[in-house]
Amino acid sequence: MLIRVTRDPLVSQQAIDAVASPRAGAINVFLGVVRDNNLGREVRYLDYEAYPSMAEKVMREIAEESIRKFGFEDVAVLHRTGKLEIGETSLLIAVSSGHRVESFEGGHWLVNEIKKRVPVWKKEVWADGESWIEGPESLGIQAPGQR
Amino acid sequence: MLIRVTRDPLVSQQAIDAVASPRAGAINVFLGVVRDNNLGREVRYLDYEAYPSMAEKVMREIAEESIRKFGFEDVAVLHRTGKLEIGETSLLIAVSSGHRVESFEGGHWLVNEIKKRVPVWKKEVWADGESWIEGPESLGIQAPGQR
Amino acid sequence: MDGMEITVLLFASVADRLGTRRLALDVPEEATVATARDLLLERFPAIEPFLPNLLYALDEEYVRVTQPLTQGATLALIPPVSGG
Amino acid sequence: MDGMEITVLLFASVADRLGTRRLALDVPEEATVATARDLLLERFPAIEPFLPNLLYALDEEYVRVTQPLTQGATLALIPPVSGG
Repeated sequence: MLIRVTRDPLVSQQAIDAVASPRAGAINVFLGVVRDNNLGREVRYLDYEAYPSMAEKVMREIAEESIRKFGFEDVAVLHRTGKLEIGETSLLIAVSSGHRVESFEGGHWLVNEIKKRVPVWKKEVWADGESWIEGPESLGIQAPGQR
Repeated sequence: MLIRVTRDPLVSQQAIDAVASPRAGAINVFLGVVRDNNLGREVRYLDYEAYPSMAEKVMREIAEESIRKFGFEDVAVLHRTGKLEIGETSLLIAVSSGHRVESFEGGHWLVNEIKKRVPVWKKEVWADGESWIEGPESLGIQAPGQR
Repeated sequence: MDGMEITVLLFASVADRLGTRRLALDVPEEATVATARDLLLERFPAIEPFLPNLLYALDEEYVRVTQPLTQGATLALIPPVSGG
Repeated sequence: MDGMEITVLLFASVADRLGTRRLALDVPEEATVATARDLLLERFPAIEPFLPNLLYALDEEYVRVTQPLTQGATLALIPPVSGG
């Protein structure tokens, strides 16, 4: 299992190699990429901040949960922090499984949970300002043990 | 759009680069990988045969259909032929889209359609024999215009 | 003698059984895919068990067996596919 | 004087508003997360609009506000996350 919060560029092949297994017939890889627009605003770049040690802990918990839930052979979750330009990868996940159905369904579940629970924040920087994104999607969070 | 049937090893980064777009917030990549077992039999290696020109034509049709259906920014579909060892990649697809939901749902649809419609065949080679796989899953095919 | 010649492509199990992946076939004027299929069965009886599961592609397009052939066309016999 | 000292970590919008990402906080014996939160609000009134949306993590674990603090613990104020 490869779990990492890093300021270095994320390389897909690293995640794929980490989940390789002779029993795997399917590998699903997801890249969250910096888009040039959000909610109608033109984005110049993003700045990601994390609580790195806790982020890795929560990423590992979610990865272990996904293995139990979807029977994955292995899982890799990497999140980048710092300044990210348009087109750069902020989130990289890879899952390996016997068959393709779980790889798609479980990969999707994994990304959703990471976006809900991992302590990482993104600041959007536009031509004329900037703002932390702590939007409605994030507000839906119900952390384990939270009231 | 990158569409290719080739005897050369498939490299994930090539598919990812092919679908990159400043408007993409999500890239989903799927690798079909040679597994060491199938239906309880131990597999030594696979041999893929294609009708290459038609396979590329059908892959392109499916890719174009997926763009209309899921609003992808771009799509890459590569299929390898020839002898493939355990762990090697036989099918590589990548899709880029604005958001993650379509990238997972549309990527899954794309793989299903490719497995149903593209003229490619796989021969399993075991320690004590070999057989073309033309199984029940494949029999469900209903090609466009077919009786 | 107003016949046509077409190319027939065979793949996977069918190609292995017949020992060839490509052959030229003379077909009569106004022949359809079904005509070609019946001629192949006559010439290669070993193809019989495969027929129920075959699809047909004419010039790289899946077609019905009622599709007319044309001079120089390529007819592919497509066993159930198993790519991916 | 039987108090404890904890470390408080701030992130994103909250850290920017308070101009710090890390501070030491003295809390009384038997303090809970809620005690710390109220002390922070007293010392940094600017934090008030953020409170309704915060979660709390104690030593890297999400906890309820009734969770007791311990000497030397690290309390993180977690604004709505937006990773991915």
